[in-house]
Parts: sequence; structure tokens; C-alpha cells
Amino acid sequence: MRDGPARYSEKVMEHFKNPRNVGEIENPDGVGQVGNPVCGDIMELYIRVNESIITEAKFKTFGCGAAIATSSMVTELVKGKSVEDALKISNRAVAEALGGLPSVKMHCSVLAEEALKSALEDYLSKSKR
Amino acid sequence: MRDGPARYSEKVMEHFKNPRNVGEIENPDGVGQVGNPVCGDIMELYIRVNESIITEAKFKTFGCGAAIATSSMVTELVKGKSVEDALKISNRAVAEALGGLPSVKMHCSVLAEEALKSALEDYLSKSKR
Amino acid sequence: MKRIFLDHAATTPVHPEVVKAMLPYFTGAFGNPSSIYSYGQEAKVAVEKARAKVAGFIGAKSEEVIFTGGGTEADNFALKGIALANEHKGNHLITTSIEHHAVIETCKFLERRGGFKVTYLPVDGYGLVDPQEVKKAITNKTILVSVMHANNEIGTIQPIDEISKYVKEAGILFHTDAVQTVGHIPVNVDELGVDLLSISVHKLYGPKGVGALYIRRGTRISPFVHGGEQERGRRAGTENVPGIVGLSKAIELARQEMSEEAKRLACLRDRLIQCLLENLDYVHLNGHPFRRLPNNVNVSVDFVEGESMLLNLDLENICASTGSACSSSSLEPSHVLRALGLPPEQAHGSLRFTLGRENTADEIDQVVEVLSRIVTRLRVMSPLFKNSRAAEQERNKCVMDRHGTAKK
Amino acid sequence: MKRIFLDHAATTPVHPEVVKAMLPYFTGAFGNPSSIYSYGQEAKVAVEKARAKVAGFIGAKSEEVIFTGGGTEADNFALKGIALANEHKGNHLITTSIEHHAVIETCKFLERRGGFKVTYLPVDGYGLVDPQEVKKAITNKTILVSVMHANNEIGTIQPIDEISKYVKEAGILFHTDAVQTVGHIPVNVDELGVDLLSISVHKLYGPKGVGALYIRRGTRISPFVHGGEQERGRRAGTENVPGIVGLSKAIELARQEMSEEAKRLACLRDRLIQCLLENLDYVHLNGHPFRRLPNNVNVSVDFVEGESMLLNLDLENICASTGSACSSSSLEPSHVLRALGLPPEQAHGSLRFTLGRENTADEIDQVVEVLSRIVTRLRVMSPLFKNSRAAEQERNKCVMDRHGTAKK
Ligand SMILES: Cc1ncc(COP(=O)(O)O)c(C=O)c1O
Ligand SMILES: Cc1ncc(COP(=O)(O)O)c(C=O)c1O
Repeated sequence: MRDGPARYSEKVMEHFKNPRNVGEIENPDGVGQVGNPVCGDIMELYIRVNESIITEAKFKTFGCGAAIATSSMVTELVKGKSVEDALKISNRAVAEALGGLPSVKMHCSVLAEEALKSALEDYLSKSKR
Repeated sequence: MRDGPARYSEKVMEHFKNPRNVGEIENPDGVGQVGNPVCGDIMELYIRVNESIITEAKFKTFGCGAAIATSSMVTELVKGKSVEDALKISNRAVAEALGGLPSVKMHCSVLAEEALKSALEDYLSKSKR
Repeated sequence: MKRIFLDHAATTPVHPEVVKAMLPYFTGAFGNPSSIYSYGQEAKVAVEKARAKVAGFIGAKSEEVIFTGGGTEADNFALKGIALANEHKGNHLITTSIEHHAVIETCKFLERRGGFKVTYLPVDGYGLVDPQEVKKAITNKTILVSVMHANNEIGTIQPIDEISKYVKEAGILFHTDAVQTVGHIPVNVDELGVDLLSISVHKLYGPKGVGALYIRRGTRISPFVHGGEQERGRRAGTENVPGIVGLSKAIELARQEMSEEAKRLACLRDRLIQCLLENLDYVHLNGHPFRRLPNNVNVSVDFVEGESMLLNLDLENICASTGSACSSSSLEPSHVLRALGLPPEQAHGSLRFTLGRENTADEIDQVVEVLSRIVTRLRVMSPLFKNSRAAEQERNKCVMDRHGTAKK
Repeated sequence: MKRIFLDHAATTPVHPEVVKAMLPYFTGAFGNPSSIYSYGQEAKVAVEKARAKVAGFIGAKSEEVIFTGGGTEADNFALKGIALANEHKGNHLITTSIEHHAVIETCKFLERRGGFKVTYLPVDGYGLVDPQEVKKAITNKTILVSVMHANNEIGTIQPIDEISKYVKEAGILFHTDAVQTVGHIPVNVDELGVDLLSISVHKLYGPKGVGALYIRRGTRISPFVHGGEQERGRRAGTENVPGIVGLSKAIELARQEMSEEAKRLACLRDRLIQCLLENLDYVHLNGHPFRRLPNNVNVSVDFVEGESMLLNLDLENICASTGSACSSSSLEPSHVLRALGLPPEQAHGSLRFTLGRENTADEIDQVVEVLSRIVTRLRVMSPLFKNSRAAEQERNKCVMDRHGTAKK
């Protein structure tokens, strides 16, 4: 918390400026919603799964630049991955894919990981039924 | 003591640059010595008195700019005065004659007054004998 | 696009004339004011002239103005200095919940380490402190009340003179942090009725790293920086001569231009507020509708987060802020907006625009246009907007239903 | 006559290149480093570059350097910050009797108000602290030792590395006031073995009102100025960006020129010392004959008082000093000279010449010539000189008498 203001990598800014996969999926196979307004970040992540492969991912995010960029990046990362592999995506992987995050913003990558996990669990619990 | 460094009036500087009546009087009618090296000021004042009139005054001073200027001024002030009148010369009078002194330097005018008093007393005690 | 700087409450460019006034004291007249040769004395004279100018501007005497290393130091000096010098009288301080960190963190330090108790008074929805609340909070242990003149985030101007009455009645010392007001609106220590007043000049087209503390004659206060006898032994350290000269030049310029400039800025401010409220839905003004600094606009934009707006504005070369610049590394929403009672989403969605000397009406219009675009874009991305729209549609439907029912 | 400035230990002119480096940060890149838009970030980058440069120069890591409002603040921060953060460990500090007021007055404050006990170690006739004395003074209550690197009045350089051994052995923190050494002689925090080190840059052709404190990683220290999160929460207040940039530029120049310049100055210094001792009777060098700053000359001129010499020098456009510039408003002779054991007349008769970048051998010769004239003139006025001459004649007579007796 003592790092001073955030300075973002070019990659973060690129995803912030042109976020990929913004939106919702109608009747998604999995949805995850994490965060809360008190903290200033809310992420919703939607996935479509076909034969255990994630074919589509979309997000809606209320949050800072890093929250938007990590949302965008995580949706990119999961596309085409198996559910099993997607479950292994860590917050560090998201941050690294973005060329790093300021330490005060690492929690956004955690949020992205959690949103993804939550969507995957939603899918898994639904598919069990 | 909290006034910052001394800033002297033009008059003080004038007397400092060209002190009047520097020196000693051989066989003076009165001598006063005041101050001590610990305080950084020593003044010696010599007077010659003729029929109760101070005809000559000289000084030797170890001290700061103000000490030298007040020494010079006090010797000027007493010349031609009666012993009685000279006894009335106060430190303020010396300071005023110099166009004022910085408050941290007022003690120099006190020293000048004391040197004069001491020389006059010396004269008076001698003349009683 | 040319940069549009709308963050003058964070800092300002140094006025070219101020730089010009400072320059000789770096190289030519670089003497140390404590030196006795005439060369140091020139620097001393410059410092004393500056002191007289600053004092004159706030209705004080020269010897009541002590130069410091900025506004934060002035606040620290005031609070710690008074606390230390008066602890035999009591251990209670009163301040508000919307002070700058420089005051709040110093109070917390005094609580933690100094055995002091501090009352943080609430404010109303506009950010105003109720003088009656101050009165009620005073105990026989209270030694100091500190209420900022105007708030740096929302611009609300406090009724310092009214508060002063109660403080003086109780025989207590009164400090105000006037960092955001000196040179922007009239400040007179006697009219305000304060014993201590903090000044920083980088908010006023002067240099960073220099400020002043007004200390009413006869006020017992401990020095904050110990050492040499500079500033009458109250603030040791070789004087920042160019900085002090710059401070006084900035004050001189403010004296000449302040009243005209305040009028001009208030117009721009009102234009910006009006356009924002008209052009964007779900936008709320934070702070007081008219008891506010002439250059301050603070709004909350529903459903979108402040930093993401700021970054987008920055991409279009517009500088603004979300709450105090100092707090931008914290993840907590601004303590000031929370004290107003704003729900967290709105606190997170706040934007502050603070206008200055070079801003024009044209720029204001550009900002509104750019921000509208940004907000629309971000709202599309926002789950809150969607939910709220859904909720609203729901609500509308209900209303229609009810109307329908009623009609039946 | 052109001015001859020989008071570089009091302050220095800002180097034109330093001014040039600072200028853009007043007007162009005036952003607040705490702001998140790119404009503030430019200022932040400048500050961090400066930090890295300063750290590199003293062998530290960037995060170990905190910018302050000058050397006095750095000293206050070090002593008060360590005292406050470590009072649970003990309440004893060790320092010397020849520290700058910034350290001595802070120690006195901690004694008066903080419940601390302070040992002020004596020095020998050259102004050297005996490392054994430091060792002996350490108790199980000692939390900090503070010994200045070089003294500002007499220029004596302390054996900091030797002292450090004993301090480290005892597991105690070690601070040094290096205001007079950084940029003048090599300073490396690991070689010196210190945990804290104070820097001021107006002694180094940098601006007044900015300095730094080195704090070794892992050192527990309380913030001195509370407020925003600048300087990792250790020193709140909007950063003096131009000042910090100026500091680092001055350090950069020193890095390039220091070793050559120190040699040059040491030559001039020795020439001045030699000429003074040769051309004037009854003159003594104060301080150490060779463990001294390359630019420091401090002499006592018997029978005449320092201020009267200074004023006369000033009338001939020569700037010097008598003891620390800070103490010139005090009537007490310098505490440093008293600590050397000088009799009061000699302490009152001290003159300090501190050389710098622009001084030449020619100037040195002029100063000697002018001072000889002044001293002769003042001695004629001095009752001490007369007495001493009388005493000497008396003594000579006695000697002759005794010789006469012996011959018989
Ligand atoms: C109300 C208020 N008080 C104090 C400060 C601190 O002043 P400075 O930045 O000079 O330390 C600021 C600005 O940051 C402010 O807005
Ligand atoms: C040894 C020493 N320490 C501390 C200081 C104080 O530094 P500043 O003038 O930057 O406050 C000085 C100079 O005055 C000094 O010579």
C-alpha cells in the first residue's frame, strides 16, 4: 500500500484501452461474480464450454484500470483452454501476461483469478446436475 | 538572543571603520576597565580632567563591531562635559547617538556606560585623596 | 490535443514571474541569512521582506509568520507544537473527519504516541461542520481545535468565524489549515478568529517545498525542527531563500489578481457543473452548492470507477483527480466522501476537477464532451449499470403496473 | 575589489547546471508525483531517478534514501525518529560535544521532553572523538550513537569506521551527520558502517531547503512529518520536485569533479594556513593538522575578536565566518572551540575560511594581505595585545636577568 500511485505497463494500458471480450453471454455455461462495491471492484465473468473446452469468455467489470485489464486478459487466456487447464490459471499468470502489475494492484489479478474459478465452479456444479 | 545576526546602522559602521580616540593617556586622571575575555569584550577607558571638565578621553577595546563603535562614541560624548554631566550619560544615550544598536548588541552600550562610570569613579576617588 | 490541466488543488505550475523572482537567490544572492557579512544580510533582508508581505496579506504581524517546508509541515508543526507546549493544560484535541491527511495522520500519531484523545467531528451531506457540534465537543481538557478552512477534495468552505466564537469563548487555541484558500479567497486571521493558520504555496503558482505557519503572538508552541536559531528558534534549518522569495511573489500576484480570478473561475466552475449534470445521467455534485471554492468541481458518476475515468481522461490529455492526490495510492475510497455519507460505489466513482489560471470555457466544454464519451464506454462495461438498468426497468414496469392497476 | 567568498561551509551558490536541471520542474513538468495521470508520473520518475542517483553515490539502495527539507530536518528525523521507535529498548543516546546545533538541540529536546539521557562525548585538542570513549559510554540502555562525519567549524574528520565497530558490536544504531562531507570527500555507508546519514545539498552547490536521510533497510524509525504517503509514508508532504532534481544534479557534478577538486582545495587550504601562520604572529590553527576537510581553515588570532575581523573583511568584500554561521547571533563563543579546550579569548578570536569551486590562489594571497592589515589595526586597539606585549617584555627581561645571573 506504500508504493505510490499505480504505474501501468504498456500491455496493461493496451488492454485497458481496448479491452477484449467485453459483454455478457446469453445463457452461459458458467458465470462468476466477485468483488463488491465497497472495495471498488466488481467482476462478472461468463464462459461458454463445449466438450470441456472453453470456447467463449466475456466479462463486465466495475473497477480501476488494472481491474479492466486483468478482466480482459483472463478472458483471453482461458479461450480455447480445457476447463482443467483453466483451473490452473493463477493470478500471477494473469499479471505476468500483462507484463506485471504495480504491487498495489496485484489484488486485481487475484480478483480475475477468483472470477474465473467462480465461473468454472459454476459450470462444474451445473454440469454435475 | 533570538534576533539573528547583528545588522548595524551606518553610524555604527562609521565609528567602527574610523574609531575616534583610540589609545591610552599617559598618567590619566581616571581609568576604567570593564568586561572580561569570557564574554568576548574588554574595554579600557582613560580620561583627563581639568577643573572638573573632561578634556580628553581615549579607549582600548577588545570586542565586536558594536563594542568598538560604542567605545568610540562614548569617548566623543564625554569630551568637554563636566564630570557631573558625564556621570549622567546612559547606555541608551550612547546607543541612540549611534543611531541604535541591534538588540543582541545592546550589552555593548552597557559596557561603554560602565567603562565610563568606572573611569569617573577612579577620577573621583583619586581627587578625594 | 493540448493538455488540459484540471488538477490545481493538487499542485500548480510556478508562475513565470515567480520563477524570475526566485532565480537571483540561487546564484547571485545565494548568501546564508545567518551570516553576518553583508552578503548573507541581503538574503536575510529578502526573507524578512517576504515575511512582511505574507503577514500583510493575511492581516498578521511579521513576527507571527514562520516559514516551513510546506503545508504538511505547517500542519504537523501546529498540532504537535501546540500539543507539546500545552499538555499540562489538557490532552484533548478536536478536529473534523474531513481534514487533509497532514492533520488526520498527525492527530492519529498524537493519539498513538502522545497520550492525546482526539474528537473527529462529523460533517453534513455537504461537508459542513456544525459550529454547535464543535461547542458540544469542547471539554475542560481540550487544548486545540483544528478545522480546515476549505476542503481540498470537495471545496466546501467552513464557517471558521462562527466556530471561532465558541472556541474563543472556551479560551482554547484554534488552528485552521488554509492551504486551499490563501490566495484563492480572502483570508484574514482576525476575521477568521484563528490562532494558527497553515499555508502552502505550490497550490498558488509558487514552488513546492515551502509554506508558512501563522502563529498568533503570545501562543505557546514547541519548535518542530530543532537546531540553529533561524525563524526565532522556532524552525531551525538554513532558510530556503529562493523558495521563500517565490512564496512571497506568488502571494503578491494573488493579492493583485485574486478577486477577479475567483469570479472568472466560479463562472467556469458553474458551467462545468451544469454541463456535467445536464449531459450525463446519474451524476451527482459532491460538496456544497455554493459555499465552495471558486475552482472546485467534484462529482460522482454512478456505475463507473474513478481511476478508470482518470486514466481515460489522461489518454485524452486531461488531468483530473479522484479525491486527494495523496490518497491515490490507497485502495480505500476517500475519507472525505465517506464522511459525507456517500455509498461506496459513489465514493469510488468520484472525479475532481480543480480549475486554474490557464483554463478556458472552451476547455470546459471539451472536458464535458470527452468525459461523456468515456462514461458511456465504461458503463457498457459495468455490471452495476446493467443491474441498475434492469432494476430500473423493473421499477418502471412496477410503476406502470401500479398505474395500470390504479387506472382500472 | 571583486568579492572573495570564503564561507562555503555556510552555504554555496547553486551551480548554473543545477539551476538548469531544476528549471523545467517549476513550470513545464510541474506535476504532483502523487497524481496518477502521466503528468504527475513524470515528476515521480524524476524523483525516483534522483533517489537512485543519490543512493548510488553513497553506496545505498534507492529505497534507503528519504528526501527531506534540509540537513537540519534530516538530523531531527534521524534522532527523534529512532528515539521514538526504539524507546522500549532503552533511553540512552550517545553523541559528541561538537555536533551541529541540529543534533545538539534535538538531543536537548529529547532530554527535556522525551525522558532520554544523552552522553555528550568530549573531543581532544584537535577535535577528534576517541572510539574507546564511545565504547566506554555504551550501556545496555543505549539505542543510538550519533557522531558527525566532519565538523562544520574546524573541519576535523572523525574515525567513523572505527567508532562503528564498537557500536555494531553492541548492536546499536549509528547515525552520522555527513552534511559537510557528502560530495566533498568519499562517503560510503557500508565503509563508514552507519545506519543513518544526513545530507544537505546547499553546501554542495545545490539549492537550500532540500536534503536527504539515508536509513539502512530494516531500521525501525518513526516518521517525522505525518500526512500523505509520500516517501513511503516516512516523510509526508508534496515532494519538492525541483529541489530534489537539483540535489541529484549537484551530486552528479560532485561525482565527476570531487576527487580533483578536493586535491585542488587542499592545496589552497594549506597555502592559506601556511601564509597566515607565517605572516601573522600569535595565530593558531584550530582542528586537526591533516584529518580535516579539504576546504577548511580555522584559526584563532590572539588579542582580537572575531566579529570585528569579519566586519573588516566584509568591508573589503571578503566573506568568512567565525564559528558556525548559525551561532553568529549568540554571544557565547562557539561550543566547538570550547570543546577543544581553547581559552575564551582564542575562541572569540576565531576565523573560519572555507574554500570552494571558484576560489583561486590569488584570492588566498589577497586574503592574507588584507587580514594582516586588519589584525595589525585591531591589535593597536586591543588592551589584551598591550598587556601581552608588556607581559612579554617583562618575561624577556626576566629571562635576560636570569641569563645574566647564570653568566655570573
Ligand atoms: C488542505 C491541505 N492541507 C495540507 C496539504 C499539504 O500541503 P503540502 O503539499 O505543501 O505538504 C494539502 C495539499 O496537499 C492540502 O490540500
Ligand atoms: C554539520 C552540519 N549539520 C547540519 C547542518 C544543517 O543543514 P541545513 O542548513 O540544510 O539545515 C549544517 C549546516 O548548517 C551542518 O554544517
